[in-house]
Amino acid sequence: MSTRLAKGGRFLDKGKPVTFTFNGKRLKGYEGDTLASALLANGQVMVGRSFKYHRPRGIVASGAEEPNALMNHGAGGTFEPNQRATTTELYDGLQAGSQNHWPNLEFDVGAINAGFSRFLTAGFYYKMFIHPRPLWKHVYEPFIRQSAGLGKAPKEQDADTYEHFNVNVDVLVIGGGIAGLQAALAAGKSGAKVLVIEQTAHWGGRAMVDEPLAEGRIGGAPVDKFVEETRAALEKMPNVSMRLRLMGAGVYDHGYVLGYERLTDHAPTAAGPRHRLWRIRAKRIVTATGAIERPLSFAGNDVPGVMLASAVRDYVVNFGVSVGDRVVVVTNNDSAYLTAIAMKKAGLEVPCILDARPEGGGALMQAAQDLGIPVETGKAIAKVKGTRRVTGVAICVQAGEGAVLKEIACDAVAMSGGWSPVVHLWSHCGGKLTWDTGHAHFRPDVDNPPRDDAGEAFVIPVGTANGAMHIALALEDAEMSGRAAAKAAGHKPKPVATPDVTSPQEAAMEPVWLMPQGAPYELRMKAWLDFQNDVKVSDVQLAAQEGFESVEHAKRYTTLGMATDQGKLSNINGLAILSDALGQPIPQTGTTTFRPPYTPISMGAIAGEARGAVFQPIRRTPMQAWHDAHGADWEPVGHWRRPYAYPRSSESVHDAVMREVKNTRQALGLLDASTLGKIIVKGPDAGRFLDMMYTNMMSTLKVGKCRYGLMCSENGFLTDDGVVARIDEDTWLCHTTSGGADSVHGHMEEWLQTEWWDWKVYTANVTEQYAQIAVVGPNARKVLEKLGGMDVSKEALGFMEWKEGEIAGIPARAFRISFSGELSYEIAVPASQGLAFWEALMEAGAEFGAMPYGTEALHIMRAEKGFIMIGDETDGTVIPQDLGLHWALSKKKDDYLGKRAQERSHMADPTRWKLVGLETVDGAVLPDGAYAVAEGTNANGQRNVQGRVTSTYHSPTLDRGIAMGLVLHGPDRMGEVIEFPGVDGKTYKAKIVDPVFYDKDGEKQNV
Amino acid sequence: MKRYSAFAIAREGLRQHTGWERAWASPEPKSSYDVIIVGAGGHGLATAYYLGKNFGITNVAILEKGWLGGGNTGRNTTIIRSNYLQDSSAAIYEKARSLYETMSQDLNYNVMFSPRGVMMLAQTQHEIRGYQRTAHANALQGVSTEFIGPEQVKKLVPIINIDGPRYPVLGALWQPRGGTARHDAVAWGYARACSDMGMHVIQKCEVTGIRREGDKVVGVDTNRGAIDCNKLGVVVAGHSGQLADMAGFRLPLESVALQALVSEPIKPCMDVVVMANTVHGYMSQSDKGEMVIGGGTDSFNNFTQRGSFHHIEETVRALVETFPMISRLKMLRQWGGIVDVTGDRSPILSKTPVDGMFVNCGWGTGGFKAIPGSGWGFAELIAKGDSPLCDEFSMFRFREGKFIDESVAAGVAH
Amino acid sequence: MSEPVSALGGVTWADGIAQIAEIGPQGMITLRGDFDDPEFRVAVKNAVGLDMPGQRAVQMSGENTLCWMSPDELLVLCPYGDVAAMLAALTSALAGHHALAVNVSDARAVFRVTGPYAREIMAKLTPADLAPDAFKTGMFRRTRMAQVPAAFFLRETDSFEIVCFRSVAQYMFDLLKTAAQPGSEVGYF
Amino acid sequence: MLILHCPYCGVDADETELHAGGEAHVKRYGPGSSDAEFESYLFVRENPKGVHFERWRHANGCGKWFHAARCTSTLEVFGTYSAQTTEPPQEIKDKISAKRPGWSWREFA
Repeated sequence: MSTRLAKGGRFLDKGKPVTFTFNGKRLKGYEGDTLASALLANGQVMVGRSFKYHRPRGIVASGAEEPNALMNHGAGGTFEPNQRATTTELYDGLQAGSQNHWPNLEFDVGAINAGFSRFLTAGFYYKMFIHPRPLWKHVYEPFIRQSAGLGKAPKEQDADTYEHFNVNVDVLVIGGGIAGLQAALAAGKSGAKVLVIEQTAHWGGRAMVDEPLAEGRIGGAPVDKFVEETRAALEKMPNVSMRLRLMGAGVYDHGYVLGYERLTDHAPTAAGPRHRLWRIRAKRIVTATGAIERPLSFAGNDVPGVMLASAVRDYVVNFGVSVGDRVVVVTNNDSAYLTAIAMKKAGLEVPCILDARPEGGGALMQAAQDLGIPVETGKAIAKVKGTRRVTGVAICVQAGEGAVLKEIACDAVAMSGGWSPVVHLWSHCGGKLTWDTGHAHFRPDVDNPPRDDAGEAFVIPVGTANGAMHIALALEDAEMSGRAAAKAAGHKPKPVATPDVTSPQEAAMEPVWLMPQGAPYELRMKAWLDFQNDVKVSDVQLAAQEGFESVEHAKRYTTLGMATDQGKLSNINGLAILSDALGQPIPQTGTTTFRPPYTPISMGAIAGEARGAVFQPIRRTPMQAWHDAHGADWEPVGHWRRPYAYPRSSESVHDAVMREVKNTRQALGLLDASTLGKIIVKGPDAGRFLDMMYTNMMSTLKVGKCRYGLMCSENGFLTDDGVVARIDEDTWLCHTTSGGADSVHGHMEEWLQTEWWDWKVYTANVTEQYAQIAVVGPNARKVLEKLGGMDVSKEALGFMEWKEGEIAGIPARAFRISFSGELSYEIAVPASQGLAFWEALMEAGAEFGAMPYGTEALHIMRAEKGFIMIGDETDGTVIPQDLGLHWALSKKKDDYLGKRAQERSHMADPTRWKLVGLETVDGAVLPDGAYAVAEGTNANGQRNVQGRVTSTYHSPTLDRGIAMGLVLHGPDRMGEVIEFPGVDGKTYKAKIVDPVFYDKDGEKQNV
Repeated sequence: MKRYSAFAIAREGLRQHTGWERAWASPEPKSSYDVIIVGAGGHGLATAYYLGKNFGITNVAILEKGWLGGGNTGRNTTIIRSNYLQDSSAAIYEKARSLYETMSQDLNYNVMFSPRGVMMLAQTQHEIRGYQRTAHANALQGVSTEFIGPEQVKKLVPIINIDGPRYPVLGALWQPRGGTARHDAVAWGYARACSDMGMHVIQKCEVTGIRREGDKVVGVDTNRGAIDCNKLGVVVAGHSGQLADMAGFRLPLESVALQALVSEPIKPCMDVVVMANTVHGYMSQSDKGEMVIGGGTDSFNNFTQRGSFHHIEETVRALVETFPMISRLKMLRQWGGIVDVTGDRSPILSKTPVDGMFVNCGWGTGGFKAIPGSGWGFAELIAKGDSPLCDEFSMFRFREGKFIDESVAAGVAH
Repeated sequence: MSEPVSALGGVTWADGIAQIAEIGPQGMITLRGDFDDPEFRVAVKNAVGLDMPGQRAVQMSGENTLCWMSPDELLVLCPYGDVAAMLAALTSALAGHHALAVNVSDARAVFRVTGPYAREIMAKLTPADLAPDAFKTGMFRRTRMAQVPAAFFLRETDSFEIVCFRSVAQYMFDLLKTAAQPGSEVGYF
Repeated sequence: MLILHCPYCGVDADETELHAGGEAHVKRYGPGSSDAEFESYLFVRENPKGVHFERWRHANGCGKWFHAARCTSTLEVFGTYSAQTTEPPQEIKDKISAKRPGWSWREFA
């Protein structure tokens, strides 16, 4: 029975009891508890069900490596699945529930899988469910999906907020154990900018538990004194920062590190963000990430109550919790003796220590024996008794095949298979590993480190993370590496005295990958490697037998190490079994790749502040608020939003669009054209430059005149268009499409900086300096004359001319251009007075029937005039020649961007589809994107096509459907009727016509 | 080859699984083969499989420098769809999709093809028009897709936020028979079938040179000796340029990193695959329960199989906005692969300037879904010298300016 | 003529860990030319009354501020009303030189973030190194703030002045408020 | 997550301030060039696994384009330099030679 002890618990504040619930049951704990320690204190050892067989699962570990104790945590907007109980700090009102069972934890229907475990081996799914075909989708897969998965899916919007934080440091120390602190001290004293981060809420790490038990001392004093003094010394240094609850999640190229700070997980009612994702740039990274204890592989090692030896003593020392009254310890190394000593000192019973080593251990074994704990050397566990809780163990000889010598009653087992350095962060960016035979583990190969932008090693592992398994070695290693890191970061560190250390030397460990050594199949199929994913020794052996010899194959075939703990406990044991099965040494088998993050981090933290209002920038024109207030229906255009139409109450969007077109053609329409790009191009070579940028000749444009221009990519395709105005002798103003401004400006600068850098040209993107308003319709001139200040008569300002002055007392530049075919002016005024000017126009225009119109009306009017629209008639595969725009391709120029490309065989191919107008025979509207079919099918059995619709509308002006399209030999087929099958099942017949549907002679715009 | 079946499982279950054979043999290379395929990824193995199945060519070696299926085949987000715009793309991807339908039975290996449906969200007017165009094209290409409205999107994906403040969902292009498959199983299933036909799948065999006599290829040099062949198919995504160099010609390719990530597993909450191109992210839920997430590529050449984290941020940001509930899920693992991208982002399945040598590359971010169709067409190209599925994908199209541009329809690839 | 209105009409916010204010209308001139040309330097000095700033530096005195934007671009900050005159002065002084001077006062928005946590708020949004020893008064930095380009400098200790495009002013304001939310002190700098 | 030193404004720029511009020192072929020349100009790339020269723009910064010499298999950066040149400066080539003896890239070595 696990329970709270009267004494001990250095993390606990017994003055602060807290209440929490588990599966609805109200339980008590203390501030300082983790959810795991509190559950154990309440006798709750079984906490979940495994992934595949739904076997009972208990807490195994005390930290980030925990594979089993995953909880549904919180409720509503703060509900979160798969919360690791061992890293969840307890708080008052915490709600937790176990996962992956139905109807409940004690009785789980899914557990029938366990009954079939004999058949559900590795690779089962690949060999099964093949016939009959439809059953996979409709029966097998749904069943598998239901029984898989772990926690429940959150349902509500996340109630918390998140943020990012960017810092640059000289030395980042990851891990706040004694090695990390010592390394930080050495680096800090050199004046280097140091940041020390620790994932838990406490400094000191493992040594705080182990050394007192081993009676180890640093500088003649207990370890906690050393830790406290070092911490205090670091706190005093202005160049050193220390953070708890901040985990090193990932190491990326060029010294980039992700830090995952959990700010309010332990205090959910506190203000501020829940998590903060640190983006750290460090010149050097010291990884003092410690080591993780390995389980032993014996039959029944997954029964609740079987735990890592280190965890068992952590719970006693840190939380004053015993995992059982009678704990059998089983080990292949000395460290587990500390657990026995801890239990004994806590007044609990240790019926025996099974040491698989024939000779047993060293000083610590002696210490344990002196406490009267029986030690059996060369012995192993043949089998664990019990199903939902350990009831005893059957003992055998390690060297044998599991013949049971005797059984010992116990309610918990503390196991230790040795220690593996935490090499994840070292490996994320390409650090290689080397096999350490003495400790039977992989440690960083410092000769093959991850390298930074200068090609130098930028990660430095220290302490047990570097395989320095004795505290004395760890401190020396840390001091040296701390200095090395500071030096590499450009500082001059002086040696820091490492305090002398007394701590018992451990006897050599002995690798034990299977217990007992000759365990038969019946035992191997009950010996777990991966507790969460249900991978057993027999599974890995089967993978090898079937030829999955690469470690990656074996991993993927068995799912070993693919659970939420990413194999922190199982990888090395699995590798060893695989190597043994392949009859090759472990280093030859190698490891799978370590990928970030070290432990899972919240999506919320990754998204950071970018949610809701600031998910993405929305670009606004000076008149945005007015549009909103007048019922604009918005359309995103790049990051801009433009009014699609202004539906009035009780008016549909479509009706609004129709009204806007009619009103503009018959009276007066106003369009917010501020989003159009405006780029100043100035200099002695500006004309020459624009002749390269545009297909047209721009250098010959007269001052005061405007010209419509086309821009192509160097690959020949039409990319942008707009009106260019010549401002003065060496200055041009180029208009681009909405949202095209930045890319066109970038495009210009690219050519100027990287190809024609000797040309004297400056550009400036002045798009947002101006609010631009299109004043369109028969009454356009009237309203401008009424506002007054500028002569806009036909004589004073002819078509395709511009002039500068004042209108309504506001400085303005008026362009006499038309995209609608109507009498039209585009007026640019300072953005700071855009709204005032717009309102002045609306007010003065009232008597002339002024109404705003949106992008859809704009589109329809340009289509009625047969003007192309970038993005509709073009899609990145269309060249000006396809659109009958030859008139815009200057013949006088021997070069412009795209000219050479347009000479390639396929671009000159006469069978390219060409732009035409399309008129449905019955006046209906052609479906958007419809294709015109031709006879027969192609070699791949697809229906042949001969054209497609590029834009299609109902024209209120002509009261019929009009469209533009690209059609094979289109311009030569005027009057011909072709067929467009719609996805609605109808076939639309349309006549090929001239694309100009309205005012072919352009009389209206020239008045 | 012993067939896989429920009976076999029952039999082996009762005798401690001692009867299972190797899924594929691991032979020593012979001195010569009719055809050598370089690269034992999905595309290479599928090519070999259809050489045998459709053309009876079984004296074939598939050479793999690492472990089979260890490249992008084992690193992608397993999406299968064929709702492409251009005829030549739709043809090869739909061929692939239809072969996926029966792959488990064809290979006697459960590749877990799950035709759960793929939808591409339309979140701007421009996207609506683009996808309506694709729907029209697909109807004529024999690809079954439809454009559906927001309500139906919500019905198919209850966890989606269809009226997000920034980009409300205006509709979607829906391919009901698109879906996912177990990526490793595809490679393993093909390898097992090839091995069963007597082909040699040779792992840890790196090609170090390509031997020619005049304009004709006659074999390859490898770290396990020289091997002769009459025909050579190079299918080594990410490293095609290096192989082309060995043969003395160049390819219009660039290699960049593509990243993906998975969440911790949760109980089923999303039954279809959703791609949101405006905000650059896509997501599906694996049978294990993980949310499988991908996004855009890095924009610089990179052979490290490590990407830049800001792409992960952009993708997750987009998906948290689209699926608010994932905010409190956790990223379990992120990884990267090397993809090679051509000038028009469409693949190359082509003859080369070297007689008898063929290349299959440039799948960019979309290769997995094409594996069987690519193998089918490329096998035909190698066996017969031409294939309707491959014609348009010639490496010489860039010279003529005859591109196959899909960006028209989809912003992000996958 | 009507009064010029800045992007957000001078909105302020102080409910978090720093004061945030949109300031302006602010006169602004983009000036491009050859920094090595002595006559250019003189013209700038005469028109703006400030010496040329060094690389990534800012010159401040009186009502005018001169910012180094790139090796061939300066940004002049001056009272909104002075722009026309200053522009005229620059244009005439630079007549015959290859240079570009253009009014961008209305193309931009300017924000001020003030308070002991100003640095941390900025560091939440930009990759630029904002450690006190790395970014000091007199320095000017063009970079990214979250998803938009921006430039900033320290008007005085604990008081950042941020220049961004006018169209994203609302985004910038919301961004700064988010980064300054109550309880979000980092306590790092 | 690359850091590249912008030779124009002196910033060690985070990748998120930068825009990648593809292969460096590509000669432009216009009208009059052969199909092969034009194809190589637009599409054929070195794409080396190792030493590479490329173009970058300090987009969220001073806005200037510059060149970078970088290893694509380790991401090591050998140096950055002006965009206004048709070949890598000697000191950069020397630096590469010191670290990657025998390297070559197009006509450079």
